[in-house]
Amino acid sequence: MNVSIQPALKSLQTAALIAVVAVVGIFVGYFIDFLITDNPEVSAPEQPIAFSHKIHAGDNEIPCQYCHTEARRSPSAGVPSVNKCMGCHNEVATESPLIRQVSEYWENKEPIPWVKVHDLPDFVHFTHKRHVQAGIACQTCHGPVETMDKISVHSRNNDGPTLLASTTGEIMNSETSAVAATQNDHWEMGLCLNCHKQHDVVDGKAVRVDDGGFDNGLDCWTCHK
Amino acid sequence: MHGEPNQLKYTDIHNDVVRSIVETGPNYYIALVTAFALTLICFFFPWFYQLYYGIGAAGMNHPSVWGTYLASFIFWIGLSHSGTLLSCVLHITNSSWRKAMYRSAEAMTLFSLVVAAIMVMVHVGRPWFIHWAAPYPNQMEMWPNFRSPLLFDVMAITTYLTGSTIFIYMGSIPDFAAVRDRTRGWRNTMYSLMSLGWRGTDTEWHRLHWAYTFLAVLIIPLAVSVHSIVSWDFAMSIVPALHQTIFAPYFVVGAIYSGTAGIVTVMFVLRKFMDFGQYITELHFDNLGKLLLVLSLLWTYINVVEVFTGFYSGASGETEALNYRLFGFYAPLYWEMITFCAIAPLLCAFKSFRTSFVPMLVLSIAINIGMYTERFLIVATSLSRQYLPDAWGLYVPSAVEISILLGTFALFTTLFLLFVKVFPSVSMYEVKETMESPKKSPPAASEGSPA
Amino acid sequence: MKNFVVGLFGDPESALAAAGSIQTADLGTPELMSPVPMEGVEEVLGEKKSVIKRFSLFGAIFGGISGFLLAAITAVLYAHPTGGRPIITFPPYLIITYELTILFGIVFTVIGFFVSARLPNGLWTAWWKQDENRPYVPEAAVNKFAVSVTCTSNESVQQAEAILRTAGAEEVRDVTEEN
Amino acid sequence: MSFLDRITEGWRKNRKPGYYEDFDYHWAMTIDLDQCSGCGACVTACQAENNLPIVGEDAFTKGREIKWLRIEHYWEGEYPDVKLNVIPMMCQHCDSAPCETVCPVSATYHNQDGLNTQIYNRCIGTRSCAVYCPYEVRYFNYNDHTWESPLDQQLNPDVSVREKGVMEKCTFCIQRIRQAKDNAKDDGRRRVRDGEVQPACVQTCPSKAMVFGDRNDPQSQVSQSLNDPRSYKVLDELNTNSSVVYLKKVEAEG
Repeated sequence: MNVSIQPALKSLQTAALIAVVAVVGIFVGYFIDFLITDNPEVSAPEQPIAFSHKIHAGDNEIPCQYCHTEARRSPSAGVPSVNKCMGCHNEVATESPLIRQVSEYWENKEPIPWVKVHDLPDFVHFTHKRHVQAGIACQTCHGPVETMDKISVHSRNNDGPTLLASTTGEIMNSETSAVAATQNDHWEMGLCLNCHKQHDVVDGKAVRVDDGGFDNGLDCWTCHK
Repeated sequence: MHGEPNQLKYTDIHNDVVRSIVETGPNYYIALVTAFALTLICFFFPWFYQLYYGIGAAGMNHPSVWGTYLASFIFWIGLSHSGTLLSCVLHITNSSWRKAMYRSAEAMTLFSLVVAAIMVMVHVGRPWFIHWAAPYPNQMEMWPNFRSPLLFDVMAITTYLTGSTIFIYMGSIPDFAAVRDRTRGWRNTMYSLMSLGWRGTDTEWHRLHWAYTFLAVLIIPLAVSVHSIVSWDFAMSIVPALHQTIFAPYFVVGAIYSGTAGIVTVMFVLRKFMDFGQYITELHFDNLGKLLLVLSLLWTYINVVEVFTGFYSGASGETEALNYRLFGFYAPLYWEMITFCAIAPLLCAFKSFRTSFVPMLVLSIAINIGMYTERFLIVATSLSRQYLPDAWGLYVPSAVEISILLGTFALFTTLFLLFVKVFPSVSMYEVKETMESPKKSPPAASEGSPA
Repeated sequence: MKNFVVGLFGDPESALAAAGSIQTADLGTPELMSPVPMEGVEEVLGEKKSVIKRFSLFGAIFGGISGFLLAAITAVLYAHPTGGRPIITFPPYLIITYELTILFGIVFTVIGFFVSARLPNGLWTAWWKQDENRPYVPEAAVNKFAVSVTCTSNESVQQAEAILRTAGAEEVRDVTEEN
Repeated sequence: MSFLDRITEGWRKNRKPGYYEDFDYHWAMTIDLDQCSGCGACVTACQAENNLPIVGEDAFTKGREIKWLRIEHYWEGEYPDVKLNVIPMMCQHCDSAPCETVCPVSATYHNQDGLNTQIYNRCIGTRSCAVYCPYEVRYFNYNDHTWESPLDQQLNPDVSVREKGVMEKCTFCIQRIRQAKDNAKDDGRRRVRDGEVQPACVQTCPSKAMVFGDRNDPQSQVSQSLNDPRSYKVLDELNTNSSVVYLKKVEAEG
């Protein structure tokens, strides 16, 4: 007579198989979600007017801050007024149906109800001013906006579990227009923290350092409120 | 004496224990369903309501931010103490009377700990983030604060839960093997897995003995540290009447005390409803009674010391806290505690009291009521009277809290009822050990060694 | 070919005596199976040593070191000064050290137990001794004391059976045949 | 620097207690009880600035009101010969804060400016910090609070609205400190000027009983106020090293 536990295991084969497959499936799914799929949770809301950043910032190379003028002097980057749109579109492409919509708003003296795409939770304090003045390219956090017809953001529940913070921490200089490193990053604490750890402010500019310290905005209250 | 163990045969034990597992009467199902229903109604539904509404469902308020949830937590941790701890001490000191009762005592430890861990979840404001108190790498690069007494608790309770689980499981492997051969169907599968293919060879016994002894040696200091650490949750604060050096021994003694009383209760129930009268005898109640007496005297001593040092220090905060505890709003509870935990156990001085079952049951329940009161008073009286008189307050538990408190007992009972049908609730092999080993049967007994 | 000759005894003394004579008869070290730990096995079959204590010691040391390092390193990784205390503070970290010492001591003791007792039975055989059958008699879990002899030839089977019977075995079985 | 040196350096740094003292600011406050009339304007200002909820009648009677700054009332003597002593009590921002060590998740800690800070959304609600605090100035959100329209429009965007189950307390209006530092950076200054940052309570106090500033700067108003012979700290015997200093009320003998 044999007392090996294998017969018992065998009789549980189906159950064990289901359990193993389920566990493995969960893990594999989790990793696929992170590693293989490009944008796990893309948030790209419909805008009242199909505005294309690709045409404006990409093809016609209009600088970001031409429209988002507040970015360099206030916490919020700001959405341009209809006035700003009409400044060009009085002359440019006036016959396009989309521009007609803009001029409709202009004539009715109504603001365009743009939908905010890049949003942060209530407990986060972020100021554009400091980051723009330190010479950090918009694409560092916002991704290659100049290639997007429709703005999308990879968002994830901020309190949810995350296996890896895939931040590279490379700041893009304003000169380089390479594809941003944050293509697959989520706007989570790790993203901010990694960059803050690896950079120091020298003469008002963000400079990469190897040995980050407590004094460079690693204090929780730098970003929390 | 009631039921001479020496007259029993190995097979009798075997049959009795297997019967306790396999044969299930309707009473058991009624008890299980009742306990489970009570768990749902009294524990989980109020808890879900509290999760939805916030901790405000409980009666806590501004100065008294801790309440019965924490008192229950300490109570259940305390109750967990004597099981494994007592079992380890008695194992190391080779006390044979331990053997009939230690399995259920250890189960008590395990389930009390489980309930205590759940009480932590009930206690905190945002239990959905409780995992932040565990050290694991995360994208926030945030780790728990290892300087916090509460984190000592997390580590200690995790260790204790792991240790107790392993300890009870290890001691049960030979019994699982013994039950395995007598069962069929899904039970056989389960016991085959749980017994891990135990055969009872001399090598296996030898290894089990050593591993078990090492575990016992490791768990004794662990158990002492666990309740010391629970006491430090309080003693590390600077709240008057909590910031005391004596708190660690006080809590440890209190824990063993209430745990021993808990064992008496469980023993009584097992004896009554599982027909283990032959194994759980007056001897056990006698010994547990002696232990209760000693512990009650120790506990009383520490209480006297606490009151005396507080009184003698003359510090205004201490005096005020002491006065409030002895004569304030909660004073009736204090004197109830003294009656139940310091005076009533003196009855254990009489052997006739110790060896009668029902009075011991009543006493054990009274002691645990008293010990719960002690934990409640530690939380309630100290927090409602702190340094600044303007921030004094009063704390009265709400209906949700009382319901959850009752529900924890139902939860514990449910778990225990499930346990008795899965684990052999009396350790077969150790009871067999206490009996005289079979002698050579007369016909076969011709020569001891071959020629 | 491997055969297990198992003798069942009603009492531990005769089982031990039988085991002793098996060993003196050069039939290899027999295996005893019993419902309770038997006393005096080591006097008959020689002293037993286990590796469990080494596992425990290693686990405790490993746990202690990792406990302190866990607390100290994670505190340094993201420094949050609290209560005017140093980032690497000894008294609290020693408590963490203590707890993890015990935790890993316990875990490694269990691993040591499994390794040295070669449990779970079945997994071990599958790993490194495919052909090994371990003899087992269900009665040995209840009230019988069994002596199992590993025999490689028919001669030794007969010899073992003879010894077991003379020692007073109530029953002698050839376990492999049953299987 | 060799590897070994870096290790020793790091070790020393992490073994030096309270190394936050090396940093730029060490915010402190003095409250002159001689000038305090107990009017409660500071309480209201705090409520408005920091999005404190109005807990409602039910919660209030249960003793769950949330006031980061409260006026404590102590009555002396028997009627009709009574005297009222008041003392505004808020988070004392202790340098050796008992509440900080006990938090298992580091939701409260000491920051580089000598402030005792609380990260609301890290809090798991063990409430142990409130027990450890001898000043009883930590307040717990027993349930979610709502602001009826149009009151929700007056919420301060720089301060988050706390959800149920988290602890909160006075922050010395850290959002204003942050703003002041930001402005200083814009001006190319290294430091915030004295008096440039004022918590809401200080700003509101009609009798100017409260002074707020940087203790590291010996010229600042608060540093000079700290040297006042009337200065004392509440529960100083507990060695909390608090950053709020009270100036004793001077009374005529008899």
